[in-house]
Amino acid sequence: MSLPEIAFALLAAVAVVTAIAALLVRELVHTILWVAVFFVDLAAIYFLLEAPFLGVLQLGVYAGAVTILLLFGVMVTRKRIFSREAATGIGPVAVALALLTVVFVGTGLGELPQGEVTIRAYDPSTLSVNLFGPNGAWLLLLGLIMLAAVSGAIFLVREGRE
Amino acid sequence: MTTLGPTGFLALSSALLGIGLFGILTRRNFVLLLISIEIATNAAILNFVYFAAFAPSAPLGISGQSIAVVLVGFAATEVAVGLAIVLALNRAKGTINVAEVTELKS
Amino acid sequence: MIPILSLVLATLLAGTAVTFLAGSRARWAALGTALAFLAEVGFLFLGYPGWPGYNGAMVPGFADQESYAWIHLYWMHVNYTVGVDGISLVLILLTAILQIATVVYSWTESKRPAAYFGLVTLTCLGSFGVFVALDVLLFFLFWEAVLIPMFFLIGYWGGPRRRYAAIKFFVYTHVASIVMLVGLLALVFYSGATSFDFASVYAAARGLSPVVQVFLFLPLLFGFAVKFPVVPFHTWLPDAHVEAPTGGSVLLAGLLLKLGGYGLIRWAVEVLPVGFAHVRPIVFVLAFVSILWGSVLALSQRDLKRMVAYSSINHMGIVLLAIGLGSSLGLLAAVLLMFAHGIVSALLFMSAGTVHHTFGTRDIPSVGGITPTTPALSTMMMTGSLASLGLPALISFPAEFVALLATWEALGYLVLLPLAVLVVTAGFYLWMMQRMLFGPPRGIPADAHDVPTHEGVAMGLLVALSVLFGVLPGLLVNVIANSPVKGFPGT
Amino acid sequence: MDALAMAAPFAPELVLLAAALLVFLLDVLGVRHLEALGAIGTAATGTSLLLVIADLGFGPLGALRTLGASHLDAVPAPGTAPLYAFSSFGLVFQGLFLLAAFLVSLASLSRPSHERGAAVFFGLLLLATLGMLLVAIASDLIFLLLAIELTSIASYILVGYTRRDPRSLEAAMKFYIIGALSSTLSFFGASLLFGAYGTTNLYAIRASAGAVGYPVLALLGFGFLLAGLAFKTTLVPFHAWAVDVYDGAPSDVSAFLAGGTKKIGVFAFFLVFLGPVLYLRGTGGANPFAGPPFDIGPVVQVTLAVVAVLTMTVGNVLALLQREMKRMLAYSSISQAGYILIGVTIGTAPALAGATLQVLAHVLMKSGAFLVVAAVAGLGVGPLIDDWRGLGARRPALSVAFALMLLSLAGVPLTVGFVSKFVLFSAAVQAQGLFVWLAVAGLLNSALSVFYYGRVLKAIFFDPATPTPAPSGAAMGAAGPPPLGAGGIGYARAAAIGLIAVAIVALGLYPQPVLGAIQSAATHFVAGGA
Amino acid sequence: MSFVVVGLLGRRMPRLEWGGWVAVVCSGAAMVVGVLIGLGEVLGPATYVDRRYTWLHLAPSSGYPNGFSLVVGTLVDPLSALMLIVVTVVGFLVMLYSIGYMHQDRGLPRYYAELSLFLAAMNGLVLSDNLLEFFLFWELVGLCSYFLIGFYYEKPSASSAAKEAFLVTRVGDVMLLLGIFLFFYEYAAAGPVGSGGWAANGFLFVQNGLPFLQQGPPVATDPTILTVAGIMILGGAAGKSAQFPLHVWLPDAMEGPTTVSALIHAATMVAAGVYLLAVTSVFIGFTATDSLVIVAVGGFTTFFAATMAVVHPDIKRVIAYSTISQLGYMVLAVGAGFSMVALYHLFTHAFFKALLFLAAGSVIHAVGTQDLFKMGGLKKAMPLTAAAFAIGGLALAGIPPFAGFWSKDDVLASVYSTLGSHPYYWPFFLLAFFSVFLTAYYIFRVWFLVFSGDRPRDPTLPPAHEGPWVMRVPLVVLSAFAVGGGALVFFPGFQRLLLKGVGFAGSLAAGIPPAYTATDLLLSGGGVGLALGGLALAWWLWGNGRVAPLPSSTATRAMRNVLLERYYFKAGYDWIGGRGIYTLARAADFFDQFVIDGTVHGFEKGFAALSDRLRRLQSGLVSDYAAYVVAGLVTVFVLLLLVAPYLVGRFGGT
Repeated sequence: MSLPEIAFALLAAVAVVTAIAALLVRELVHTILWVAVFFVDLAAIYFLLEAPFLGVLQLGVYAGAVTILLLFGVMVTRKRIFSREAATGIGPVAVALALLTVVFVGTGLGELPQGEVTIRAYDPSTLSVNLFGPNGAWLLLLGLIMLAAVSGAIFLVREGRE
Repeated sequence: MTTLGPTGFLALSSALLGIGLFGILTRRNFVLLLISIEIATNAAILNFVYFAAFAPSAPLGISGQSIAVVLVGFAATEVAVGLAIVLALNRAKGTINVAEVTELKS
Repeated sequence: MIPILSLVLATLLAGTAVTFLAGSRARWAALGTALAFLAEVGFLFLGYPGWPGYNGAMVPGFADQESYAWIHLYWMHVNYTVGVDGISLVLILLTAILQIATVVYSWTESKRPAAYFGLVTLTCLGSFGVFVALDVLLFFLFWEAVLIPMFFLIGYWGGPRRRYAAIKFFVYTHVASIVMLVGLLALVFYSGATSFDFASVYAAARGLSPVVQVFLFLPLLFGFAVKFPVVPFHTWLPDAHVEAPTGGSVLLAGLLLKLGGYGLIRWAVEVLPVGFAHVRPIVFVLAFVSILWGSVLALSQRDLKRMVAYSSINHMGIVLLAIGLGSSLGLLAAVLLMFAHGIVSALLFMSAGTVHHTFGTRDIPSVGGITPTTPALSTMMMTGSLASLGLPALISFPAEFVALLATWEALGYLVLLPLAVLVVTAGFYLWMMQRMLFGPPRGIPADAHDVPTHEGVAMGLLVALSVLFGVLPGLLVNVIANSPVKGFPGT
Repeated sequence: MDALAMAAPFAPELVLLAAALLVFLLDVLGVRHLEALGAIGTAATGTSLLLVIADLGFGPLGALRTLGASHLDAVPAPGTAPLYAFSSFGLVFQGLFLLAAFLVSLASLSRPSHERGAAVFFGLLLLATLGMLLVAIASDLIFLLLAIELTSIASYILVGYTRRDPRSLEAAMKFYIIGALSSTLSFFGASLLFGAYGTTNLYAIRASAGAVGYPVLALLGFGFLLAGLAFKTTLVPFHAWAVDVYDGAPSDVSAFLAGGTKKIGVFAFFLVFLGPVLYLRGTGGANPFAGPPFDIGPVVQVTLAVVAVLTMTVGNVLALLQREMKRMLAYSSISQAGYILIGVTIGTAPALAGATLQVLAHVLMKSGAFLVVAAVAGLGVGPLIDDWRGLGARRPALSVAFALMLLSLAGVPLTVGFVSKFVLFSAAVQAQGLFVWLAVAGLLNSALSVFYYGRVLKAIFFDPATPTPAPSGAAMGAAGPPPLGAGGIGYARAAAIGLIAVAIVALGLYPQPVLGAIQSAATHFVAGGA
Repeated sequence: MSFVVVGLLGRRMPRLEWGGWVAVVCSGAAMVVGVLIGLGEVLGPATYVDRRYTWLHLAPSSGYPNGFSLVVGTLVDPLSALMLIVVTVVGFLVMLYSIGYMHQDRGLPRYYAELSLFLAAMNGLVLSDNLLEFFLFWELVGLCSYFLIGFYYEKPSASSAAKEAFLVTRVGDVMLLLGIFLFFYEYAAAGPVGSGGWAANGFLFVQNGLPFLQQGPPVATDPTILTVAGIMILGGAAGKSAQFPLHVWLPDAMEGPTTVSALIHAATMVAAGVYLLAVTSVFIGFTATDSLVIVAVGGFTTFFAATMAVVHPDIKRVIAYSTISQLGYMVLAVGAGFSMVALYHLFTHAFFKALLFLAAGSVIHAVGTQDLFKMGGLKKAMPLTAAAFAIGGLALAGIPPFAGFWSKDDVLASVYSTLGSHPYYWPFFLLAFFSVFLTAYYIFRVWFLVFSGDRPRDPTLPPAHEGPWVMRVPLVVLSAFAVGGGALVFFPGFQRLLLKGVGFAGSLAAGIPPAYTATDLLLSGGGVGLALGGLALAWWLWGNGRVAPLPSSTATRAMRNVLLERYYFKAGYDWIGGRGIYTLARAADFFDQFVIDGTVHGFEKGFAALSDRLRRLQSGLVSDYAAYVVAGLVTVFVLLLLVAPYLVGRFGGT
């Protein structure tokens, strides 16, 4: 087992564990913490995959902004922060469904070429050329989405003062 | 040059997807639902990044990373909108437990 | 050439619109429309071979045909194609007669008269359309177009259980239409017809294998059988008839049932002769069951309208039987019988309506001996009943006679069944007459008086017609017989 | 000049964007009259609609044409495929989207003028419409999904737009959660497809469909996409949100959702699944479960067919007993989606044309119906179907219009709903083989649907009015703003409803012009021209 | 010419009292014309005047290379001339009689209208030149009968009897219709005319200017069908002529005015059945089986009806049973192959039976009751009526030289002559022969009950008196016929009428005129003796106004009840018609409503239940919705990866 593989295995394990932990811990504030760890862990995986720009972005956007947003949401609705997660009625079914999905996706893996695959390394400049060049429309669209989201979100949140 | 087998990788991404789905199905707290969705979304992003390696050519592969970048932004935006809804809902109904927001049914 | 058929359609369309908007004068608008319609039908008749006074050569195929492109796509050509032959012409005449009769009968309708007369006119428009349409889609459109006004007529002006009846009627017939539509579409596409026109479908269907023909014929048969209605798809009919207002019942029994017969002849039997030939046993079984079932059930009814309704099932069973024979004699009988039944059942339903509002009930056992109080009504009722049970010199006789004759010719001793049922039919009519018309007066309100003038006029018209065509069936027969019988083996 | 020439084909989109920005700008500047902002929205959607029709090559509007005829249906050179392409089929759909937006925005001019947030309403409406237009020109999976997300996010907010109404917010919440889940699934599917094909360009995928290296991966990707897009299209069992959302959202927004945004899912289905349906033949691949190699195309078709039949049936069955008007309409909307899916399943030009016409019909019928519901709610009538009793006598014109819409939904002839079903099902029959059963299933379902439409008609026209008639516009006028014109409905809304009613009948009688355009577009689309 | 008759009678809208005179005048005119026609046939050579109009026509097509047409027309031949005389003469007399008899009734215009219509239809029937037209008028005649039986429609028994009459004859009609179909389909196609089959030929009695009967008996192609056809035609005749087992309606038909009974239910309409048999016997030549069946029906009915007449207390019903019985004689004769004899009896019977009815009517008119046991001693008050009744009775009983003797004797003699070759006829011959005794007994029982004695048994009866002249004249005229009608047979012209009428040349003409060999004389003597015996018994039992001559022992009482209840036939039919079929119909109705409609409702309920079940899934909890999405996703995978590949692999693509 090569070093990247060992690293990946570790990181993957951490990702899985943190993700599960985030969903299962009883207190929401702890959840946010676990999520933050999860995001950081993913960023590490991106670095491992030779996508440094993405890694940075993940750190900034997810581990930073999103986590803070979530924390903010938790704080504002704080009446419920420390409440126990309501008991779930469909737990076994949910597990079964999730597992089935995983199994089906897993079958797709059987087709992929097994063994080592070389990860292509792209430096951020290539990425930016692509991002603003031929695929610029994606970013344009993202901008529009943000416009809609921001204006809508502000409208929804502003309501309280009326 | 890093080399990495697809098996473990896709196992990770599908596991994350499964965890996300599981969360969406079982959690009642809106914020937890948001988190679950983010976990699943991250699985997709991971896939894009990884499959860049499988693309027939490098120029095609790079778009995988581009997509990942865009998706990260999109996911953040989505979370923002979700939180706006959480806040409004909390104000209107005094709860963010989706199990208590079941006025519309049958 | 005058596009006479389009002109008729336009007349009816305009008439419908004017009637809807005419407010309290709607009945005049409706009557005007009906009369104009009748005049145009007369014109059509004069131009058609077979009618006395026609001096042109007999034209095979359809007369007064018109065709305009309507929906032309790469893969389907739907046209507005109309035309008549003897079969449709006779039924169009029936439409015109019943329209006038219905309008006159309902002259004093006071509940939203504009809508009522508008819907009546619309129903007749639809029927006319069905009879002239020579395009699959056009046919289907008109077919369905009849449904909606009838739905409203039953549902708004009908009796106590009208809503249930209206929905039942609509759902039943709509389901049937849908199955029929599948059949028609399959007919077009499986035969590879170049357009939806009758001529094209007809020509293309020649090339279909017997198996395909059978499979195409069955949905069509089902679609038309519900309209007929054939037992066991008939249960919508008694409810619809009983709950419908009199005008609605008249149109329902007089016209709508004929659509089924006409459709079967035109779009199933003529187009798919081989399939028809294979399916004939089924047709016979259905027909026999209907004949028997209709009359036996009529026997057990207490409600006058319900009784007439079941007798309609019986009569339409004979029509189906006659069609099923697959001979030109049978076809003639079927068309004649449809015309006869249209007139007679209309008369009977009008009688039932008058009985209902004169005596406040249609329950046969609770009213009796009405003849001294209402001689005109009971005379006309009697005429209707006698005509319906196939008395000579009245309109049904020649039709039933030819039908039975053709049945014997084709089926031999099986004719015994419809023959025996004739006795049952006579039985329930006589039973009804004995109870209601004769005997000591029973359940007659003090203020009962004879038929109102307008109703009398309408019914009298039908009585006169049933005598006229009973004595001179040749008037119609020649028209029917001159329509080329398409699709029978050997033609 | 060059930039202008580059931008010209996007004129419809740009008009919308400019209008949206203008609306937000005016809002910031303090101009918050609903009428003013609504007029901008209406004008923008209207203009855009005209531009799209002009681009389709409609003669009289030739002068407005901004998209060169040569760009239309041009096949992009391999490898240089941009993220968007102008197909006439897409333009047709753009027209449909804009029609829905125009109608809703026109009717919304009659919303209560004291209402807050007109800017957000019209601005987001315009942005959502913009997203829809972009969907119709997408040629790239990610572009497509992002455009869908633009519409989705705008509509999440629109659903929750009456912020004080808990029902509205509940609807927004459910919409959001299921929407986000679905988008995640879509993106996951896209990632698998990216893995399987190495590209996200749909035309490239279509072209290389016959040479896919990992068919199971591809199938998984299509499966995820099916689930994700089915959310938008409200296919069973991905439909459950729709009922609650249409119910809880303001009726105008429901009209927009049912009549408008839902249709982007349809287009996305065409775009994504036509490839597999049409071209993934004989590509085979080891099936890890079932043994022998199989054709992907038929497999996808079978799956789509099952989903289509399921959708029709479940939608109809659920609508049967529904007592609330909006929920009934929602279920009927679901079943209509099933019909439309038949078109995709068959994948021939006639089927596509039929489905497209069905979309058009549904735009008219469903948005019309919800607009009427909004109007009737404005008259003080409750949400239950029983509350509508006797409306036929009180508001004959409105009732007749509504009846027309319902009859059209039921596929009764002389309405556009019939023509569309006719074309669609005749395409199914034409395709022969097992597809005939799809037509049979569809037709039987439309028969089933007659039950509940008939029930509504019965309530409106036959049943006597409820004993305590709800307060009419005049009574409300005392408390709120002065009663609206056109008998408490509002002129704009009345105009929109009238327009729809007329269109339903007109297209029912003579669909040739529209159908002609649709058929050539569909033919081009199936032929594979971009 | 004869259309004039029909036309004259067709114009029938008399009003009020003198409307009756209009009808009388019309029928008088018709009688004149009819008798003239008849005389023309009697005096001159037999002619066949046929006029035809196409009623319904199909042009030649592949199915019918010669086309297909139904025609209406009139045919005057000896047979119809004979009937024409009967119908118009009796018709006129009854009309005239009605003026007096019916004068106090409401609804006179209706009466005369219906009676005139009946006469018109009857003439039409007689003059028909084809079976279709025959059938048409046959039904019309039945309709008029229906109306006239139900003339007193307020009386439930009258309307019920009318319905019964219509229904029972309808059974016969249906059989007749089938008989017509059978006969022409199987037979005329291969018949002597054979120019393209029956479809082209229609139902004509006449082809190429000549009646079938002039063209010799044709060859049957399928004896089975011919047999069935014969039995079917017998069924029609049995219905109309009230033969067993379709006899039940005729006694009940006496609910109508007596005049109607006289005209329709004695003289004319009921005879139409015999006429039909006579006509058809000519051109289908009944097979041996047919003949046996006809003989059996006729012979049995003769006896059967006579027994019922023996005990009945209602004057009209007794005569009605007698009619049935006499019609039985005619049917018997036809069956034995002697149509002309049957017609002969028909001819005489028409007059004396009409006479009996009119005389009875006169009595009823006078005393206002039909119950024999209330009457008595009317001889003095109504001498003319008593005489007329006696003449009628004598004629009926077959006492020479009254009309009935000749014809009845002829019937018996001719049947007897066949016994050698057809031994199976023996029992029926004996029944018929013994019926002579019964006939004489029951009719004179009536006479003695009504006329003998000194006073009515029921003192409350009003004093009797003779009717006005319009009632007396017909009695006299008919008495004359009843006395002398039988002797007409010795006129060659009348003979020819009978012989030509049924189309047989001399060799087959046994019995016309009656040939009196030794055997025949013995037979006649025996008959007369039986009749006299019956007469004597009647006198012995009832001759002096006794009320109950016989002790009501259990045996006779039981038998009497059986007879009064008409062997329970009526009850049986009522049970079948009323209870049996009605119960069946109710059961069918139940099936219709709950099974057929129930199935439909079951679908509805099923869908509703499904809807309800599915609706519960819409829980309002968003997690559930998400679960559906994921479940859907999994389902899609199952479909895509498992089910669909299997299906596609199994069925080979779409």
